[in-house]
Amino acid sequence: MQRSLHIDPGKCTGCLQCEMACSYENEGAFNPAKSRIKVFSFHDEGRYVPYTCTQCDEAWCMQACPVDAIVVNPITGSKDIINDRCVGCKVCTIACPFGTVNYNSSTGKVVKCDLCGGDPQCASACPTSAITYIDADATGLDRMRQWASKTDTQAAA
Amino acid sequence: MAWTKQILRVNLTEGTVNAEPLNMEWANEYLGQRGLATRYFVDEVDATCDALGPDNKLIMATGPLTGTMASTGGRYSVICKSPLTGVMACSNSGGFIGAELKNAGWDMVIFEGQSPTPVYLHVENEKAELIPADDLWGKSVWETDELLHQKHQDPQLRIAAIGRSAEEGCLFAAVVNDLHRAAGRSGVGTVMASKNLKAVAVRGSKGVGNIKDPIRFMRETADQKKVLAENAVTGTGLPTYGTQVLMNVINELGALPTRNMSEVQFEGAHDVSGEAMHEPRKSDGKPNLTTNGACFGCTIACGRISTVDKTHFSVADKPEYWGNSGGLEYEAAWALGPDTGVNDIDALTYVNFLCNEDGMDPISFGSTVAAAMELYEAGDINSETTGGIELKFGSAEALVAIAELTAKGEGFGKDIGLGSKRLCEKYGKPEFSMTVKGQEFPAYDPRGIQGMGLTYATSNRGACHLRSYTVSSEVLGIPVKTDPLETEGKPELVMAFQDATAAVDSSGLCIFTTFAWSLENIAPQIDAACEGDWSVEKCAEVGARIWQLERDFNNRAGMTAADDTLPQRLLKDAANAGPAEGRVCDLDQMIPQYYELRGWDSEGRLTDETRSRYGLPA
Amino acid sequence: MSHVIIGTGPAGVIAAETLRKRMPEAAITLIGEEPELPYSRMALPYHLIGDIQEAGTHLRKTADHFAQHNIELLQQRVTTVAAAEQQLSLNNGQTLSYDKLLLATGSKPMRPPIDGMDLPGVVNCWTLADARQIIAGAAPGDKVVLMGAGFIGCIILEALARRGVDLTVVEMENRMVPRMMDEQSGGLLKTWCENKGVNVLTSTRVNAVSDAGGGQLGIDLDGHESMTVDLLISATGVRPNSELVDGIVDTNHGILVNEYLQSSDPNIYAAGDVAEGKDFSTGGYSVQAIQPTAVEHGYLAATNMSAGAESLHRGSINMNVLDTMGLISSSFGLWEGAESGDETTLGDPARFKYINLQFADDVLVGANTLGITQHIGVLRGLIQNQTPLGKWKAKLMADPTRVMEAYLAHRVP
Amino acid sequence: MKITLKLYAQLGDLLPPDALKNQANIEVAEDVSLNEIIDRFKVPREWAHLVLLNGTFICDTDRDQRGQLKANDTLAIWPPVAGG
Repeated sequence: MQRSLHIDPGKCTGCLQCEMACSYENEGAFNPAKSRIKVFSFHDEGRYVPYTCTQCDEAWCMQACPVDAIVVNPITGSKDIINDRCVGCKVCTIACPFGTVNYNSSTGKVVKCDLCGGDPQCASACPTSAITYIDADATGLDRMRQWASKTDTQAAA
Repeated sequence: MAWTKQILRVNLTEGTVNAEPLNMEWANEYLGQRGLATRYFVDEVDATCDALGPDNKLIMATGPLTGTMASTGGRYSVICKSPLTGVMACSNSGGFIGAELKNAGWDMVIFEGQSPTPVYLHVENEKAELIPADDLWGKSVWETDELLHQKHQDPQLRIAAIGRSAEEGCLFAAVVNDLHRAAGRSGVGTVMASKNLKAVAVRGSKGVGNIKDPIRFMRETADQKKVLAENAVTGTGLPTYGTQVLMNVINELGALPTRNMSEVQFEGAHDVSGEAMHEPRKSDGKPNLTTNGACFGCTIACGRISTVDKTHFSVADKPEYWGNSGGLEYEAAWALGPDTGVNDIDALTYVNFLCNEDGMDPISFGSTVAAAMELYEAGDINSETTGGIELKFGSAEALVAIAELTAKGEGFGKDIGLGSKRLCEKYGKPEFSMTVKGQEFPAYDPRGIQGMGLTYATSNRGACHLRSYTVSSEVLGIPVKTDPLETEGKPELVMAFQDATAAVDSSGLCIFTTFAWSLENIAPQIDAACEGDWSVEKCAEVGARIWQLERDFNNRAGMTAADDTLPQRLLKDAANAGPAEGRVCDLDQMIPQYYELRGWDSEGRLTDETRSRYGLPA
Repeated sequence: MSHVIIGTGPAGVIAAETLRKRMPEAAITLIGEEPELPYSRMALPYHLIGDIQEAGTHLRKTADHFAQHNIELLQQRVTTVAAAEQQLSLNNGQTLSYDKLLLATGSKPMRPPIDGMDLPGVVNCWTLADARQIIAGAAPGDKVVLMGAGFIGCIILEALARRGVDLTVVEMENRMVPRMMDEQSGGLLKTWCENKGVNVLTSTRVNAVSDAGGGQLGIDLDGHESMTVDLLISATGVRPNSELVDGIVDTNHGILVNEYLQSSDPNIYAAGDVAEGKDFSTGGYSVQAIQPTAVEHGYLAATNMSAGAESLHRGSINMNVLDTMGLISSSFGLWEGAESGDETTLGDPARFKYINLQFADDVLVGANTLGITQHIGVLRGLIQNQTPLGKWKAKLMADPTRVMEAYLAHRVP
Repeated sequence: MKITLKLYAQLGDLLPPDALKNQANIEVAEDVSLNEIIDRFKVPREWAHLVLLNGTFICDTDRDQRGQLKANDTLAIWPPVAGG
């Protein structure tokens, strides 16, 4: 059974442990600015929304990549960036309608969530279970993908 | 390690910004944040300087664990000489800017001199510059925050700013960061204003690395987060009810200072309590409390995020206050509520918003209003003095009106901005001022909690609960229950709390962890992160050294044993109800023993032996 | 079924792969005239810089990728298309029959009608072969003129600057990337380049190019002194490669296609730079010549070419992201604005940051950004979803940088 | 006899329905122990952390004692809480 990240904003307190865990795993330092998951704070509403790649099926980023640098991880189903291939053209950053592929100017490559290879550190670090890594069926992933399909350029298939 | 080992020195007079290496010898003796900044401060600043003059400095300092994954590792402190007390000011805040500063590569920023015109400091990693702030002067903290975010086009920019109260000379002005977190006490915002420094805006993307033993650090911090999660207080109580759960506890205990400390229980306590914040209100069926919010890295998340009832008189025609913001924490709720006799939770929430919006310490503000109310009721001031406000105990309207004036430094708000001590002196009733060393009391009556009497009297920054929160032990039973009415053993207890707190305040962690953690839990995290040996014993010794250093500075600033006292009301007038009925605070029974434990002479000065024992500068 | 695809750029390759996925048994032939494996133009600047080898520009990384997918890859030039016979001929004399034909022939550089543009020393920057010529011809210290500060021109600026050439950019319009960025951001880009030592002449025409002897070129400029240079790189735009089907299918700027990416001949489809396809923002038809549109076209054309499937094209959003010597700019949709729509701008020229949003009612329809790299994809998301922003419109009008929050406010339940 | 029972924080839900502002007047036997009241209102013993009889803390070893209560006393109970 493939698993995916499930995010429940109602449980998030905005502590950014997820961002630190992500950046520590992927960048080797506690550095929220380089995290692949971001917590957005809606001050007026008293609401915190963690947000990252939903690993969508027909991934926009993957399709748009001109050098085949984004590939499906056969084990986790995540769409992974192959750093050696990425030339840093940034087309994926404008192609992803969810805004979850970002350019890192210090490396000249793009970065996105790769589920830490199947052990997402953001979920492990979350103190309130706002971020969990669970069976894909239970996550409402279909619902999210359905939503994603609304952004599709095709009206009907 | 864990330190970035770089500090930023900003000379406001010259308009220069320079990097310099951190003094690692001092880091080894004073750890970081409160301790290390104090070491720099006492080295560079004449204790007798004018707090609002160019010779005072203001330091924003992080700890070695700030910006790391250690739970609550998001703290920073603001250190300067206080215009309110004339002694050390060291105010600690959470939010996000501390971690951001660390992420930008800086352990601390030292501001010196005075800028001829308003400026703000913008820091983006190694790039730091002073930028004219003429357009920001006269704006509230919230407006400043918005304008700077727009100007720099960066939603992630973290901002600390002063409000209009500070610009207008309010002596208890705070430095507010991230809209509703504050280095609140002792007028650190007033000092910032005196330097013409409106704000500090920081963006860091360098990351906090340099961990001595990363694998051990990750394991230690994960283990200790588990301790917090499994502890009933830090795992359940604080996230659900916040600090405000204390309102009913302290009231029941007969230690809730009421109506300028003339009473020890408040009949309206429940109406302004943590429990009341959960109750749906009549107008829209929503509770005051929306959710709990965390500071950077905090797995406790005690912060209250609340709204004011849109139909409440204070905001009915002000939709800009209808959204959520940082809501009532216990000390603020007490000062604005029981101490002024106001039991209207929406008025309290609104005034708390104003305190954040314009950078006022709500404890000092509430306490000063309480003193003014007593002056008013005693006939020492009247509605002519107040500009028509009927400043009676219990009047929510008066509280709201006076808050709006004080926030902007207008009318009688100017007098409130003097703080309780100077206000009461001005109107001829110094005995009405509930202060120590010029700083207003927080929310515990030392007649009902004796250890807090010694805490207030000996605090290095004037009356304050956060220098040794013996309430933990005397009321809450953490780590062990002691009798709040007993004075025996309290000097030792106070001293142990003072030292441990100084160490925690120097680490980058939040003191609230100590409801579940002791130095036994904290020292291993510091030790895994920082070069050198950071045993429990060393941490305690560093805490004690910091305390002595602060005291030494205060002595040189002119403070003597005579200042280690409490208002007569607490020493002479017995409590009128509750378990402490008939009791006063028996401070005299505790002070001499405390001095002896500290290694001070009868004048409260460090002996030479003490100074050399801690290796303090001559 | 037999499918033939002409053109080995992203549109052609995606189409071939999509067809294969949908039709495991069909014969699929992919024809390209360049002598190398299908590569990406987007990657050429990085090859010029030296970040990647030629192989790094390849669209697919394994040499036998097409064979593995049973896609026949022919490196030939198609000479004629006989639509009535459903046949085409190759320059080696071979003829091929097709059931469905996809033209993904891309575009080619325009040659401005200026004397001397055929001299040696005048090069385009379009193909891998061009790149090799630039690498060989631009030595450190050489004087080089880049004609045209459009997308292609800008994207190779860094490569040229890093090669240490003495560089002058000549642009006819009043700003850089005039077809992608508005005046303020285009102007900031110019300042940025000038600060990096590049001479930028906007509102300037090249009148003529001449042989100055010694392998050098004389450049006669309008309103500026003439220059003698070692190399002239022409990057004045591209136009669709539609000659092959001129007179066979309807064309305008490019091959006109309907919402199925189908040309006026029902057996002939077109995708990518050569196709004048539906534009999401205007509802009209235009040649976009951008990578994401090529990919969409390729995918949708293949879907419609495969039996039984009909996918309507809602139109592609014109969008671009460009890295000009480290300054990143982007444009989306109707960045020039919608009729009677609102716009909001926030600029910090000192820090080269800029954002402009364009609305129609409370829907985002276009955007320009400068110096922003985080979450810019949501600009596409908001435009494409036609999200009614409600109260968030006012918030964005006040602070357009809060676009991710505006997106999430409507995105997350 | 009647006493006032106050249950705070998460314990508030355990009060009888007529409770107001976290307190209720309840009828108890003259010689009732504190723990008997705690059990009667289904307060888990480990959640009866801070037990104040008329404001004075009663430690858990003294809560089985009888005869501590008199009419009109106030018994207030909290789970583990803190603040500051």
